[in-house]
Amino acid sequence: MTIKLCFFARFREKLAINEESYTLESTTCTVEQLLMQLAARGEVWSSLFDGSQNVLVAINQNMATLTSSVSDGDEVAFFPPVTGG
Amino acid sequence: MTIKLCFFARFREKLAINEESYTLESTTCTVEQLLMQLAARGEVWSSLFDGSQNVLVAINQNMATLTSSVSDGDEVAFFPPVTGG
Amino acid sequence: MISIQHQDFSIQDEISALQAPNTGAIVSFVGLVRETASHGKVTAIELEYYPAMTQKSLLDIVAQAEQRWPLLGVRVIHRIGYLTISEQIVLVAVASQHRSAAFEAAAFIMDFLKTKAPFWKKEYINGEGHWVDAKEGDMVAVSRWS
Amino acid sequence: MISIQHQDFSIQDEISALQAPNTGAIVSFVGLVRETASHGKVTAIELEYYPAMTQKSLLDIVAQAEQRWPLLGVRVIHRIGYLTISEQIVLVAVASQHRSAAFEAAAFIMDFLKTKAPFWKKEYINGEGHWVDAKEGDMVAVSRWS
Repeated sequence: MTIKLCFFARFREKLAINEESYTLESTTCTVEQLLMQLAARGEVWSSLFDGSQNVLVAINQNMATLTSSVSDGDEVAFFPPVTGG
Repeated sequence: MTIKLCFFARFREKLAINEESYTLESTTCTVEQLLMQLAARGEVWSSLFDGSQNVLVAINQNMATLTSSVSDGDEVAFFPPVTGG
Repeated sequence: MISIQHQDFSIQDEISALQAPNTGAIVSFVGLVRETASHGKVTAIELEYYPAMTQKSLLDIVAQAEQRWPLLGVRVIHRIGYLTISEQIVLVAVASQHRSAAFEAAAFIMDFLKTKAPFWKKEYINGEGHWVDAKEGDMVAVSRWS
Repeated sequence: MISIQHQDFSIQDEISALQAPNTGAIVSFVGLVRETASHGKVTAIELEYYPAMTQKSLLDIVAQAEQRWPLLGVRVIHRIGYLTISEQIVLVAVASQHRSAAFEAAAFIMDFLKTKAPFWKKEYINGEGHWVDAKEGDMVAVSRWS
């Protein structure tokens, strides 16, 4: 399946990327599995997604949890805790 | 002693008076005694000050209670519960 | 800091005047003349006050708020006289570094103003004036701060 | 009801737009760019957001407030981009018949906005940008509504 990944704020800056198209072999996966795959890219990816940082995840613009499942065509966004207002 | 009486809102209207100079024989009295004297004037005075109505009293622009004492030269105001804002 | 006046006010001007480099939050309350009363459709109100006492009473309310919360500025404007539907009656605006102090202090000032400041409201319904009765709920609201 | 925009706003215009014959109370919150940060003097901020999600998230926050309180109108404006000291960042204005609903709903919306709406703030100190860390206190504030 192919999904769209989006990164915001500190994450966007550290990864030097705001979005990418991402293809997985499986037809579905959990947010936790996706985070592990991203962390496995190493270096800055590992530092952001190895569980040491507070990462919020939204699937199709709704907040998700580690056990939420990701499907083909989804937009999955990663960002730090919000600080607006 | 001579004091100044002030009346506001519903009281001012019902009594058809907004202030008056009032002379008492005593050199001091309590708010309660003063209310009784005003009620003793009869008719509308009695209906407002006989204790059946909620009357707020201020002495020299500070809220007073039934036991507060009134002295020569004081400004004593009578009014219903406030309804501004 | 406190004004009792006939003329209307601009909320934007009053709030802008409270802006200082350290101000992070400004909470404001505006009270308006409302059409609905318990006994009919209100077309206007008239506000009476006790000139010698009202200013003093509001200063005291604001001083109490300033003792309870770290405030950077407070503005209170209360109009008097004859006002028609949807006109602004009162403004309470409170500035602070953070929002919780501003929210709480503004609610506190309004609760005290509603029960302690000598203003009286007369509502006009079908051209006839009716003095408004004090609300039980306002006494309950003010008691939560003690 | 909800705007996410670069340009500034007039609090008076927004509050006046909420006035209806039954409106008795309008509570507004304005958040401003504040000079003081934990690690220096802020000269400006930059606000990033998630276009596809932020509007949706604010609509959801407002819908929750409307379920909890009898509101007559809600206006939320959040600015984005580069803002300097004392500039207005956010406006939340809530209209209702009585003041308690307006005060509570405005505080509720701000608490949720601060913890759930996807906005991120970068503070400029001596010309260098620092992403702001989320505040523990904001998580505590939002938890009081559950």
